[in-house]
Amino acid sequence: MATIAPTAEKTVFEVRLTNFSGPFDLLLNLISRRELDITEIALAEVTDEFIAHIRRIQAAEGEWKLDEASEFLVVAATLLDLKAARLLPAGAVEDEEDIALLEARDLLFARLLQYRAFKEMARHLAERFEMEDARHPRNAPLEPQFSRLLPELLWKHSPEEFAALAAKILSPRQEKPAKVSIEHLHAPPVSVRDQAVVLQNLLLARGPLSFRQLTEDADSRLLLVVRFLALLDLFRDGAISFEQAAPLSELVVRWSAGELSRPADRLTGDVEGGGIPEDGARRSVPGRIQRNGLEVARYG
Amino acid sequence: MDEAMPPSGVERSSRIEDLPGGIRAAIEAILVVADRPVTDEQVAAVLDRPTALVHSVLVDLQREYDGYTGLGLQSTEPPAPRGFELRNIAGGWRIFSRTQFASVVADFVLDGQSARLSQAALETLAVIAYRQPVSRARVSAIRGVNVDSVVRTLLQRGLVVEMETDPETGAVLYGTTTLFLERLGLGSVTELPRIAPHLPGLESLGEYDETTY
Amino acid sequence: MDEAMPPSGVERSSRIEDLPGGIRAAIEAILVVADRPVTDEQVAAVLDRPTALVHSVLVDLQREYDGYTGLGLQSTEPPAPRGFELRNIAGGWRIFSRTQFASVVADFVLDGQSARLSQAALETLAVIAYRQPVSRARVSAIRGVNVDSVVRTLLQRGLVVEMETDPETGAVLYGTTTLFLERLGLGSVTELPRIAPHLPGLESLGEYDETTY
Repeated sequence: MATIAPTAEKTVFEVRLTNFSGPFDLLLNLISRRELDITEIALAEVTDEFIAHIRRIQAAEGEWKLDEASEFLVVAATLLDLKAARLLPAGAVEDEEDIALLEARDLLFARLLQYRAFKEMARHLAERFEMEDARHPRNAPLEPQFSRLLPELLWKHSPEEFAALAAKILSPRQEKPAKVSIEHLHAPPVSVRDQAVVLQNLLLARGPLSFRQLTEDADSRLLLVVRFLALLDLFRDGAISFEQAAPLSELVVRWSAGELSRPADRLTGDVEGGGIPEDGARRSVPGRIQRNGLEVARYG
Repeated sequence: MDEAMPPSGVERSSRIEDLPGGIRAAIEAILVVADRPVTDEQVAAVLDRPTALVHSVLVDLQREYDGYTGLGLQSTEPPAPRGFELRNIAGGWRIFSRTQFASVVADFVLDGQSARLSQAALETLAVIAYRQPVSRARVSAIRGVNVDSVVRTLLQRGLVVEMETDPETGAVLYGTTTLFLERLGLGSVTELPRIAPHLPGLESLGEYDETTY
Repeated sequence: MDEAMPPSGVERSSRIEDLPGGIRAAIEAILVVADRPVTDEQVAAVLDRPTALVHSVLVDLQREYDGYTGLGLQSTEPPAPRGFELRNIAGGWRIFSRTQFASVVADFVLDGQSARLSQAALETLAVIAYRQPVSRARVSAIRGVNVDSVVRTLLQRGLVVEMETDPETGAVLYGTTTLFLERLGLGSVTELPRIAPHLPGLESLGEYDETTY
């Protein structure tokens, strides 16, 4: 498994395709087939192959299961992002999007490296299992002369007690909850688009407001940050204007577009709670990566 | 045994003798894991060797374990028997502890043995009672521990018995005995209190087991 | 261990060494009836001999079974291993059939235990083994795929178990079982090979997992 032999025939390879246990597995395989160092290569180089392969799996298997497909697509989208970045003129770097791309790449590298480590351990476990399966412990029944020496068995369980014991052992470790909570998987999503609508309504209803007033009901740091992002987006789209009487004085936000214009509808991309770093440092946000990726994927 | 031998047999034939220890060690490997007496014919069939050859190796091993080195008078060392012996009982061979050490072995066997079943034995018995006929592998899977030695204890106690062999996997399937029912004061297994109502979805779990094993 | 020794002990002491085969054979007699690994201390207690002496005899037996005759250069015969070996797993000794004869022995012990795990199952098992206690969501994040059905297979095989519930998220956390260790021939999880060398500077990646999924 460590070195993947070059495949002689296409048909053989296509059969093996269906056996990849996930997008990282496929990606690792592509990288090792091209004899590229995982830490040095530009992942963009294997993007086309990756896309081609998932197309072929799709063709071979007919239909994808949705969750399976999305896992491959997330990786494909990130790869396409990276490739798109390489195609741009070299001068066009250093804006926010490029930094997000670099961070996406680093994250992909890191997760790929981690996956590779566990894959290595899995190979090791397989070897141990095989080695141990080849040996069998001596397991002979007790010789009759000794079993006669065993003390008479004391038995004090009623059928009901015995049944209770059986029920305990045969039942799953825990009561399955009646309702599966998924709140632990994602912090409640706070959408830039929704918050833009909230801001729009506030500004239309109450007139010019300060940033402090616009965020006084924000009960989490996440909501605060998303309101701020929404303001930036609204400003970019010319829907609002800022007024500041003097340096460091309070910022007043005024709705400047028409009432019927709903610029908020043009905004996309949800920001999920876990994505905002606690320290507030500027880092890529999963929602962001995904949005870029999906857009690129649509054109690719 | 001659020209008519199938190719696969030939292949295997050449292999055993090339392994360190050869056919002698191969037979020892079988004897040491066998959980019941094995006959000359069984061993011969597994190794694909003539019964006469297998028999002579077995007799030779028996003598070696008893302390005959085969060096005859040249040997200056006194014959040192091993702590185990190979006995041929009713046509089947089995390794036993040597009789002279019976008192030592008895101390070891009875050490920690109590008149009560251990918790592990009880739990294993419960799984077998409610899932019979069931293989050791499946009981292991349910309990998350190897149950080989516990099942043997239950066999010795006469609480479970080998009922049949799974036609597909060849695994031995265990069930409970009349003695078990007597201890619980029941007339038959069907009188065991039902536990299914407390176990939602367990019936479908059974199917999983079959398919993944 | 001296003047205070009870009479029965003294009596026994003088006997074992006088028996043919001596303490060496006495230890073999115990090993051959043992149905689980036995420790130096257990054997020493049963024989009423010092643990160090018992340990050295056991190591000597292990070498002898592996084909070292102890005769050194004088011996003209090539070392011939026996068909069984003595292994020391997690401090306990137990007799096993020798690996080379696996194909021969397998015919006698088919119990459905050797069903192969899929690549996906192995990788999932590796993540759980090294990150336990760990939630399915986190294993999914590391492998990049949904692992629900694979985890169910591992649960059915008895290789992993639900250990606890994350107090914060309510997610079920999984860990490996004793059966897992036994199948690997390990005494404890700490005996697993270190993964750190394969994970250059990525120990902190755990934080990423949570945020990216």
